[in-house]
Amino acid sequence: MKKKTVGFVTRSEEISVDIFSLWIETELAKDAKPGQFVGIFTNDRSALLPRPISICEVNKDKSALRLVYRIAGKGTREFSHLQAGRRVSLLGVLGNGFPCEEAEDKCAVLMGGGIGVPPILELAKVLSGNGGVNKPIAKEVICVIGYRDAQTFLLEELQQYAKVLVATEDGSIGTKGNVIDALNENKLNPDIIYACGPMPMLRGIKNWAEPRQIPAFISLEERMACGVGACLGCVCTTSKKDSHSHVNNARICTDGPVFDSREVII
Amino acid sequence: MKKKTVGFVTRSEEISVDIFSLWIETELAKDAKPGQFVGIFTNDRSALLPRPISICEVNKDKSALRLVYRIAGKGTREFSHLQAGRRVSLLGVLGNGFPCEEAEDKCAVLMGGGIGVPPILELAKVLSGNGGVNKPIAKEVICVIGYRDAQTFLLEELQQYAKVLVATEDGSIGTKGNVIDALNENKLNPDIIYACGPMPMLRGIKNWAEPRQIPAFISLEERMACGVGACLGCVCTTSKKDSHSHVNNARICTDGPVFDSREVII
Amino acid sequence: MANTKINIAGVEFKNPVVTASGTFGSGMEYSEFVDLNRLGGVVTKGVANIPWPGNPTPRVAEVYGGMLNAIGLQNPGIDVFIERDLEFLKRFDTNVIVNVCGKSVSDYLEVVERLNDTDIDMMEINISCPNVKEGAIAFGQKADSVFDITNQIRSIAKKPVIMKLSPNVTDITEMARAAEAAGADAISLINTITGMKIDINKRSFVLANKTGGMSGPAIKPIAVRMVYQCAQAVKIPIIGMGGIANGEDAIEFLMAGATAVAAGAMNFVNPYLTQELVDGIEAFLDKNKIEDIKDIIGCVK
Amino acid sequence: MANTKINIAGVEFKNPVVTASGTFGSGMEYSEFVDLNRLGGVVTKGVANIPWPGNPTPRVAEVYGGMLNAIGLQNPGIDVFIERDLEFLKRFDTNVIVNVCGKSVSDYLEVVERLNDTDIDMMEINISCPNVKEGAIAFGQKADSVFDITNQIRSIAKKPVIMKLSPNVTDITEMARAAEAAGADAISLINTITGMKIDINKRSFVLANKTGGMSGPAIKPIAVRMVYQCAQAVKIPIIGMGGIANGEDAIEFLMAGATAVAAGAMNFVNPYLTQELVDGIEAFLDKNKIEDIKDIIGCVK
Repeated sequence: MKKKTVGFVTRSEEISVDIFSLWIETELAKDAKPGQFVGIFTNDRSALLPRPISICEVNKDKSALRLVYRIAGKGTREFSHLQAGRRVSLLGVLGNGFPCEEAEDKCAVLMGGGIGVPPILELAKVLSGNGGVNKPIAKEVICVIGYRDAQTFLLEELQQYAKVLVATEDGSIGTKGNVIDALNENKLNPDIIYACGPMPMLRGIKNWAEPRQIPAFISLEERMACGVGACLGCVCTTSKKDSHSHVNNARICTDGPVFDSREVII
Repeated sequence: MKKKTVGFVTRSEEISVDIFSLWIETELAKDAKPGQFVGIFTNDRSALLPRPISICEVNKDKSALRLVYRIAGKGTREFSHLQAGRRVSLLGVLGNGFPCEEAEDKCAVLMGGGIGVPPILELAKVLSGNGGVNKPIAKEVICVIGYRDAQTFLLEELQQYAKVLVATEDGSIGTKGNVIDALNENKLNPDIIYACGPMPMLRGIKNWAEPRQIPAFISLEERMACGVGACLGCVCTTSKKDSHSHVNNARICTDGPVFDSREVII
Repeated sequence: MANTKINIAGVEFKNPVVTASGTFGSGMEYSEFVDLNRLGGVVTKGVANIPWPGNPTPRVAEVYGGMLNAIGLQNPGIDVFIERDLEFLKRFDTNVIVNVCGKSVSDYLEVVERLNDTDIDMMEINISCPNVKEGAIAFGQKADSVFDITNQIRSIAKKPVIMKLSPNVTDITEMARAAEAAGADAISLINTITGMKIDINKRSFVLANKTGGMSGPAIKPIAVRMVYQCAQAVKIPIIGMGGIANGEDAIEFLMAGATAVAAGAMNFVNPYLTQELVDGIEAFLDKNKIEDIKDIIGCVK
Repeated sequence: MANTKINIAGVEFKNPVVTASGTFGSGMEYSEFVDLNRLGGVVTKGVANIPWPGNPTPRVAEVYGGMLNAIGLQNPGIDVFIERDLEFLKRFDTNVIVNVCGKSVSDYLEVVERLNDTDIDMMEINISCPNVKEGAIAFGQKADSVFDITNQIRSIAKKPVIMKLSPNVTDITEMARAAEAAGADAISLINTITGMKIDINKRSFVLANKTGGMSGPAIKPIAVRMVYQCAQAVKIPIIGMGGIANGEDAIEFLMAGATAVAAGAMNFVNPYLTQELVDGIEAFLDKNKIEDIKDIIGCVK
């Protein structure tokens, strides 16, 4: 059940240049899954729409969500000033999330690029059975993560749950190039791929995975308004008729944000 | 010289129901006179215009202004949540202020009604030579103050500087009725009147003073935009040609807010 | 408790709160947040004779105090709509008002005919969506076109017809009068105002469609003015909308002359808005000891 | 440093920043806050042939993200204006653009003739003030009236003529084309959009005039859209305005096709705004290594 609710900030910090990590205590945590997102509202009445931000970690014990975001405009700039103890209005939980069950007993490669890295963390945690604490879902979890340069974030945290390969555009860490280059260089043979990142990266993954018959679940982004599937603002073109309008336009906020790469034309 | 500047709240408290007192450290204090006002800006981007609020006290030593206001809308409601240490944007000092020199060696009656009481406090202080600490300007200072009921405010503070007579609408304190009733009941014979309050009160004072040939300086209010005389939003009808437009419409924010009652048609 | 019932063209509404077309889907999405039974009515997203894919993305952009949209009326067409969306809405005790869109008069007439055989309560004709290019915009921006399409629809419609007016006109009262003269049972206004946003860093339009329809609190004063103007110009009831964010805004529209009010873009900011408007209107009436909502409709003149 | 000089009808501006008529008096009040020498130009408050008292109060009201005004063009008339305000403005190294208002064509022509003999740089003709009832509104809302008044003024004016267009029209490009066809040297837009605010507790209009012209950031997307539309429709330069609050907003208008930009209602919120626009535009150009401001004018199409 989706709701708009008030959460309490328990921690906020800058973890890389203009990249912030925010822990929020909220009832929304109890239903949250990797790949889902929440809408956060600003206190600025000139900026009314909820900002969709993906869930980076879920702590069910503390009923808390972690959001990691980049400052991209006045909304996220305002969030960056949030301090522990402050209240924040949230809409959630939104979106379908990654289909974790599809990784059962498989070698899952999790690919994240830039500000697409955060949702990969919770996914790695879940697929790995919390780094082996519980029974893992996947047989093997490998993360392939791309950054622009050596200013990484969440890297050590990912390493708690999975083997992590890194690509950087400037070659300062790991493979010089993008995540596909890292995939090739390391001769990975995934049974299944999960990915979140910029459109060119997702396009690259789609084009890499499909000829190899490897299922790839990719998380898409688009400018959103309502976040709940009513306004039809955030659609993506689908190869088959979508369930809502039957016009090959699926709603990213509700039918997605995660799609089987074969379902979408990007 | 007018400016828009940032002040620091040093104290904020509710002094009566929905009436708040706010001390702000600001460079504007050095030029401030009784009867002048400042524009305060909200942090709410949906409410952009400065809120004109009259100056209740000036502390030149601490370079601080005291503003006392009633919650009347979303701007003043926001101000009521200000706490010591917070910054606030101010435009000032605005308006002409009361002509204190006119009271020289006279019996001055200062009349304030409701949320028109605050500017009377600084005026009483100045005309009385800070309650006799300095050489007084006026020979005698008497305040006649009107409230709705026993929920008074600033009353004890006024008594530091002047004899204070009170009128209440419900008769719970002092004269039952308005400030004119108190004036009559106490058989006061002012040489000069200064007043601030609701329009019916100012109209009453004008009608009382003029036949008696007593100069009355009244502080008017009107919805304002710029506060500096540019937009011509806040005009009042004058008996003679105004200096700006020559159309018998003076600008309350700059030609006023204080007018000789004989100059204005209210 | 005050009476909040109103009547538009013989249809009784338990209260004057409805939804603005396109901001509430066909009710399903927001039924997770609000009890549709509490609303005066649900106005559906526009439906055409056949499925429409809508415009390319980005389709939405935030602006100061509001948003722009250029959805382009994506919809599944009347077949799916009747089978699925109408079936869903029937479960609730609220008026169902179906918004009809088209690219030609015959498109509209086709949808109207299909709706004639359903048990919907009213239909609202969108002659003013600024995002549909092929002639549709002209319908709502010229008085003779408004008259003509209203007249044709009215002559075949078996349900009360609400004409939804565009604010992108010199004189909205001309459009209101034309609709009334042609037999419209009611008018609704305002649709969105055409706006534009440029991304100065990318040096491009934010919306793929270049322009979009603006909605949200930013446009409320324009909407209130137009509702007031139309209320002075015509006798048929008005459904007022444009930036309504709380009960006080709703009261403002009622006082300006609207018989009902619609929650639009602010549903996206506050998914509980429609229900809160019902509560807010009731609270205002009770606080001010107003026994019947009709006493404030158009009370400011 | 980038070149910020622009040219409108042969008049050189040191930068594209001017003031929106009615929001800056005749410069005197804001000269306490900004150095007028730094501005491309000062557009004065509207001046008529005789003093105008304006409307009753309240004349202004705050709305979400902006304000309404119904000043009614209070002004001292052309005599006092020339003697006092023009004398004051002459002291500064900035273009002086005098806004002209009137209730009849002959009113306008009288002011234009008086201004012909002064050394002002340009005149701007206000045919679009929504607060002046006696026919003035019609000038700006019908293409043939726009053509006619432009033509008559142009035939006697000895200074470049800017026609200020109303946004309260179905198609602003018609007005722009009419002005151009009649010989206007430039157009400026948008004037305010007619709005209304009701005080629900007092059950009355907030403004004595009932309606007022809306300005402020709330209307910016509408203004940008209209500037863009006009830039595609006419070749004469455009002075763009509507809710500009910072340098980025100014850049947005330039990219939409404005050759110059005006600061309006936001002067009331930030009295340093005009100067900050000059700085902001320069900073944007430098940061993006744009050598000449002309390279971004109308660059988004």
